[in-house]
Amino acid sequence: MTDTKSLRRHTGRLSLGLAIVAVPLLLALLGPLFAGDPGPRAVSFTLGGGHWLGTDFVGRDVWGQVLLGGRTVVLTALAATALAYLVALPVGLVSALTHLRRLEDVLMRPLDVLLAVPSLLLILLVASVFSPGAAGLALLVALVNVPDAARIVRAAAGEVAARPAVEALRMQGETWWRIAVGHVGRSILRTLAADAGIRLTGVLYLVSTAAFLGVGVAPDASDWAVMVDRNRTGLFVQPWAVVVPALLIVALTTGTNLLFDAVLEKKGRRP
Amino acid sequence: MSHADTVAEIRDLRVEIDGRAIVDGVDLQVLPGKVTALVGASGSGKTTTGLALLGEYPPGARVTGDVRLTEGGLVGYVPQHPAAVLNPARRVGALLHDIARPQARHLPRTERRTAARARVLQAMLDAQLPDAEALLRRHPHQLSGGQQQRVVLAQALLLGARVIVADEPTTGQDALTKSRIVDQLAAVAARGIAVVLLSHDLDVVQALADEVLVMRAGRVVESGPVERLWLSPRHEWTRRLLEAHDAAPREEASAGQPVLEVRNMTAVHDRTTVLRAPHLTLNSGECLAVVGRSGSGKTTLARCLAGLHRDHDGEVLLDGTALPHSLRHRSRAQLAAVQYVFQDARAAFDEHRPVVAQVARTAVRLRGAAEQAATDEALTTLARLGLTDDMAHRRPAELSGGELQRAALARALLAHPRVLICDEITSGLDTVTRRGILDLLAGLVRDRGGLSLVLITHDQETARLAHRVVVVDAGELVEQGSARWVLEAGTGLRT
Amino acid sequence: GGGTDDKADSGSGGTPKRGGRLRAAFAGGGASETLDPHLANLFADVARAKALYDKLADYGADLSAEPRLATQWESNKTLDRWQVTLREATFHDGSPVTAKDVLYSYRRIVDPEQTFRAKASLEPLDLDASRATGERSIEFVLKRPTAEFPNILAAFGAYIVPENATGTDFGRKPIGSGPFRFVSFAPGRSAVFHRYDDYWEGAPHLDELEFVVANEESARVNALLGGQVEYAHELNPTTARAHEGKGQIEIVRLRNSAMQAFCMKTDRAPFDDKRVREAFFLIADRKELVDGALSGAGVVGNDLFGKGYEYYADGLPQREQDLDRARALLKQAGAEKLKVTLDTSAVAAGFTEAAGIFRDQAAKAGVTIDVKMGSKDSYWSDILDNGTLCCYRSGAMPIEAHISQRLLTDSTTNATKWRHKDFDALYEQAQSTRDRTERAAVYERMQRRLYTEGGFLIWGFADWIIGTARTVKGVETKAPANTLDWARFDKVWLA
Amino acid sequence: MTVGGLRSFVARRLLLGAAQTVAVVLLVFALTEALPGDAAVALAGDQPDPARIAAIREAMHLDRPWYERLGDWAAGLPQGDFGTSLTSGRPVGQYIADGFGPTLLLAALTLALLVPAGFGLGVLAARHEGRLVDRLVSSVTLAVYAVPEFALGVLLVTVLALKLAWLPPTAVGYGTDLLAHPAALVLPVLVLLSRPVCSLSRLVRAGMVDALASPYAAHARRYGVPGARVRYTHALPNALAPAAQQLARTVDWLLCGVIVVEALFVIPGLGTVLLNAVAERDVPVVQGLAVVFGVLTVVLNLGADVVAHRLTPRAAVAA
Ligand SMILES: Nc1ncnc2c1ncn2[C@@H]1O[C@H](COP(=O)(O)OP(=O)(O)OP(=O)(O)O)[C@@H](O)[C@H]1O
Ligand SMILES: Nc1ncnc2c1ncn2[C@@H]1O[C@H](COP(=O)(O)OP(=O)(O)OP(=O)(O)O)[C@@H](O)[C@H]1O
Ligand SMILES: [Mg+2]
Ligand SMILES: [Mg+2]
Repeated sequence: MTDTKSLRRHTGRLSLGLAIVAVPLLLALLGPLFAGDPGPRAVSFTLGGGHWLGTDFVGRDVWGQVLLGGRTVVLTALAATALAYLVALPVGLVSALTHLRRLEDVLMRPLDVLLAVPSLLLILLVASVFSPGAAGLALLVALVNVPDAARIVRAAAGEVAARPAVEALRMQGETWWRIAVGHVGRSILRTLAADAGIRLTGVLYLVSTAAFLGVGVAPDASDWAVMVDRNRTGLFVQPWAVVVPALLIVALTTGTNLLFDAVLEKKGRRP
Repeated sequence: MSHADTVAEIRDLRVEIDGRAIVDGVDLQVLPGKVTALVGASGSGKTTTGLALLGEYPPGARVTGDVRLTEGGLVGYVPQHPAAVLNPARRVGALLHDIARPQARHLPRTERRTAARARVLQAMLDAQLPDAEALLRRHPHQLSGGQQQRVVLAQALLLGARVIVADEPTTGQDALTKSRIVDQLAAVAARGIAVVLLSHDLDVVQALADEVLVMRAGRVVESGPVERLWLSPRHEWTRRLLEAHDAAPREEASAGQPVLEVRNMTAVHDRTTVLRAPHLTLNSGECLAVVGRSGSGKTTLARCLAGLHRDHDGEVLLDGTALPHSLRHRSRAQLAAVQYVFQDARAAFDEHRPVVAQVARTAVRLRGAAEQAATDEALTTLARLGLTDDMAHRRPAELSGGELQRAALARALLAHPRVLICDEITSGLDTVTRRGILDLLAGLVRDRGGLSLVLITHDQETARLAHRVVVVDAGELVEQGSARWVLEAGTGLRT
Repeated sequence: GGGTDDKADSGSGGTPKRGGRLRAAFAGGGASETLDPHLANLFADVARAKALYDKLADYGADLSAEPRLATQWESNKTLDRWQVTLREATFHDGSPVTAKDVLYSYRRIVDPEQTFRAKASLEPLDLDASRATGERSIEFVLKRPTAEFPNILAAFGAYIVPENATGTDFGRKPIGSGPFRFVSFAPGRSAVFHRYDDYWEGAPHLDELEFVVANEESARVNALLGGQVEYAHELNPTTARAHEGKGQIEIVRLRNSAMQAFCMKTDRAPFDDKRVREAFFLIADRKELVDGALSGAGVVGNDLFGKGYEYYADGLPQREQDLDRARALLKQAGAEKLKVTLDTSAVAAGFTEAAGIFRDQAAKAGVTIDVKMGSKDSYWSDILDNGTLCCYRSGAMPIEAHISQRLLTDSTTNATKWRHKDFDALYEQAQSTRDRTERAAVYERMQRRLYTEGGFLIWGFADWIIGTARTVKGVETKAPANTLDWARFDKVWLA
Repeated sequence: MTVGGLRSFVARRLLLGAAQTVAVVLLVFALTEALPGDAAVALAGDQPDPARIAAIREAMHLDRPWYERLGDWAAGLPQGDFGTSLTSGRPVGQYIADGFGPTLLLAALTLALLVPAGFGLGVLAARHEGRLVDRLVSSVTLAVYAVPEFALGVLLVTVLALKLAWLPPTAVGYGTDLLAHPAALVLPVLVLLSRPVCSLSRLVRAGMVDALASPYAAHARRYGVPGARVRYTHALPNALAPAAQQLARTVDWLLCGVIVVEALFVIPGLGTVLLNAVAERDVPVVQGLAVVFGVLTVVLNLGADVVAHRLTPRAAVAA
């Protein structure tokens, strides 16, 4: 294939990703501006009556909720995912790059302890003990994601870290940072991107489940993930209250991943 | 002058990248049972031409011309950097069996295994890999550089290809092994297989080749039967290539102060001792050659000195103070003082960044040079080693094997080291370039006073430049002495 | 709410048919469930206990006590000695139910070493002084005049077990006098019972009854729709709406089953001021709460417990939202810009929803409500003494029991901290009033007081929704949950 | 790594694992203790009569200090005694034994399908990298992953069980003997599979794309090694390390995180036991489960690490 053709395909993919991601992102960013005043409540889970997408589990207008509900999702999920990697990356990279078994154990084994406790249970337990707010929740969700992410980083980085290229960098007295991030981190980008896409989605729903358990945002918060979770009882009577926010989330995550993929591909590979 | 029975043919091949022709107008006939050699300067397009026979081109290349293979013509390939084509997760045995298995397919099911195994063992023998049983169980990274190369050769032999493209098959091999490989390739050719030999080693070319093509800057400048070319080279460039072949031995140098000293070193890989070095010194301004058979422990010795191999007892002293075993614990000054140039240059570069950026970092990190100054220095050093500005700004994958080797040397030189350990750095270079490099190194030793060299090499020419030679045999340092003495009287190299 | 009172009466159609096995799905208590009727706590426990055991009396649809094992009760003039006569009934092992069994059961319940649920309800009984006056007659001595003595006999969990039955008996082979005999039990999974032919009220129609545990509502619905069970207890209003009148399954709504309220602590700011309490009464838009939080499956409340029950003061005007007056009252009380925390939890259906809706309603009156989610496992005990405002609900019980358990100075679960000597006195007066109409008048006075300044903001009464297969007949549609005819499987048959 | 090295690695990790399990138990114990309310409060439910709660507390010996309770419980462990449930008085071992069967069955079945499906899809996508199949697999897996389990469960139940009546909608009434009712297992396993398949296949794809583009894969192809062999024996092992980590995590998730599925399909497994025990503050049961989960996690993660070490043999020799 020639360069122009692949380039065209690549830009196509890029714009597809952008288009898919734009819908939820724009809604999230601009939605609150257009939401206007909440009208009076109606009976929960009804269709019609001036409500475009019907009413939700407490009789609010679903469209209004959709407009309002993107910001928190996007923010908390992104923040929690970013936070998780903020911890997991250094931990995973340090333990992949060190030759001290002891250090690796000190870093990784305690995380295994966290792995042994089901994440939802951990959130439930910690939350009822400390009753955190929205920021605390993001922290908590990030925390339960760290062990997992760290292990994946460690596994992917371990292989790269043993290459002669890393030895050569050491020989040059290169900083840890450049070796770890500039070289190893960069080489595992594809694996990281695949993992991040999945993690982002997992985080979204963890946040919403936690909301239901009384952690973080209010259980009736305007939040797409919370909407999906809380409106499920009405699925057969009023599907839009679940389907629309769920589709937006799907668009958000799929779009993000398409973007990731497209960007990674551009880097190109030479044998 | 097309033959009817050519197994492969290249006509007017032109490979162009970013508007720059790296191979231009090359014609090549590959005849069964004949050895066709491509010689020429490093970066002249040998590998590119060889790969064209396999139908492979650099990504993004514009190719014109014609490459034709006879039907069913399997092409074997022994690449210049063998490590890259050996799957790190598979054992040597598995890598060979994969190729042997389809060939045993015609046999009844019960016999297949044994038949395949027999073929594998035979191929290893043919590729000069004794002690096959032990090697089969190892992973590629557990082999020495030369062993890796021979495993790849064994693969090509196993394949039963009609054409074998051997890219520098003898680099990194000791003289004995080399001669055996030459014999083996000759035998291969005798079986009617066409061999395309890409090599810098003119001895090997002379011994093997029927037809020689001399390349320069992507063009074939001269071609013909080997005897004629050797006797009466027509082109100026061919003449230079052949001339540089003969080098005068170096005069003894006065011994300076000891810089580096090794005491009671025993290095292990996975609990097996692979090297014992009770005592070894390197004086300042001295050039020490380390020779020995492939797999004898030369690289291990070098890696111990460089702090890349931690599993050893004993001490390495720099100016009388012990160096930490691991380079992680060495100070910047210590790192700068002892630099190592990797045997496999391709694996030692970060594939994502331009070469010059990587080379310059040494000066920035180890000598505290400013970013710009470092880049400038990198560019001048690279230029002295024959790499143009344009090449320097490419990524490693876009350079030829020899070019990368020189880049790796430049990277180490930028540290202004006191001890420079070079692991087969001239193996991928043509005689002219090699000569240039060795002269450059010799100049550095002379001018910079303090620089000492450790040259790990199989190449007698290179070894002859050393003041002293150490012979490593099966993990033991057996002979140390003046170069002349060892090379002429010693038994080390030839055994 | 959208009701189908008349048509849901699937019960009375046709003549009962004998035989068959009915599977009923309930939310359960997991692997810790037992069949000890005195430990019965959850609806599933009670339904199972009801199948195996009897009480002396039980509640009718208006929560007045109806005779069961007792045929009649007579009191003395001062209402502190009651003569109870038992009917002729037998336990599943054939032995008759005697006065001794009754006394044993009651003494077991109040055993100070144990913590059985009905202990508090039986507190007025002086069991040491009470005695059997014959094989089937007992004289109960009470600690004080108790006009509502029959309510004690009907108390939640006051089941009659054979004399000397112990905890291990209940685990292995429980024996009762109820309509079904024990067959098998797997805690948290299923319990299988068989028809008891000698049941005093006539043998049940069903051959076999199986209780299965399915905690998730959707699982109960799916099992019902898929024909895996014939009776599903406790469905969501939304589910009911989805399937009502579709012909696939029958939906039964048990009216007035669950009181829904907000509970204000009257002993602390801001609710120690009765103007603030009244303002809150006026803030609530009860219709919106019923529609939103109960999805319309219920009726609005009038700040009084027990709509439709005996003694309910239904002459009081229905309270409506009046934000202006609420604001004025708050202003008078100096509580403008009031901020309150509303405790809620996912402990009961509609809680979190109601909290959110009320928060928005209060905001319109200038009151800021901060909704705080609590742990659902310790919610009831957390809100008993802490906080100022919380979500509350209660199952059906006689109005008298509601008052004695929650609204007297020494009530054990006085969540509104309603402590008024004169109110206590009224209660005592009622309990020592023999005449029913006079007693009703006293209850009316008490309720009037609660209506104007009580701590319970009772905004609705939720339906209890049950789904049955279309073949299931004889399911009573008028009985609120917890009353005699609720989950009463001896009257049910399969068409 | 040599056999000897591997053995000492495993031994060391198992020792560490014991410490980790203790840590898990302590963590879980501390958290459950720190939860508001205790077994007595939970048992009292909506009748939180303080006197009654105090009496229950006494009857359950909850009035003793925490270290004594923990100590007593721990003392029984060496004899394999996990203590007795506070709520029912039955041995905890029995709780675990009862719940383990169904959960293990579900986990094993899911895993047996997950590995081929996840790897198959990942390889398929990687093989057609950048083409339609890849786009399709990648986006569908991602989209399915973004659909919450309950929604998928509802969808499958509605279509396959209620509308078409091919399968039973729940496992109600089948007790623990699920093997006797294989049809009842289909939907739960499908729902359980849906998300791990997505995450696994994406990781496999990512690793495979890199591995298939490597010179060694090209070399194998060049030498006529059949395509399938190149994919599965050459490229796949190099893509496996992160996938193995993910897999270990999935197994762990399957064993304890099947809560949704267990509830949805009424399968009396460990997830249900755990949820109930936490709700009832039945500390001995929670602790017993913590031991089980702790041991499982340690063993599984160790397994994943061993796999990673075997598949990236170079990793052992970093300078
Ligand atoms: N990681 C390893 N594990 C086990 N054995 C190894 C490992 N690396 C090298 N060896 C073995 O140690 C011996 C010495 O290897 P070394 O690389 O030092 O040889 P060398 O002299 O540099 O050979 P060559 O000239 O072929 O590069 C060889 O037999 C090799 O197979
Ligand atoms: N992918 C690429 N992009 C740009 N330039 C390339 C690429 N690959 C090779 N080149 C350039 O093409 C020229 C020929 O490369 P080739 O590898 O064929 O040389 P060679 O004769 O094999 O040299 P050596 O003896 O050093 O291995 C070199 O100058 C090299 O820098
Ligand atoms: Mg080359
Ligand atoms: Mg070597």
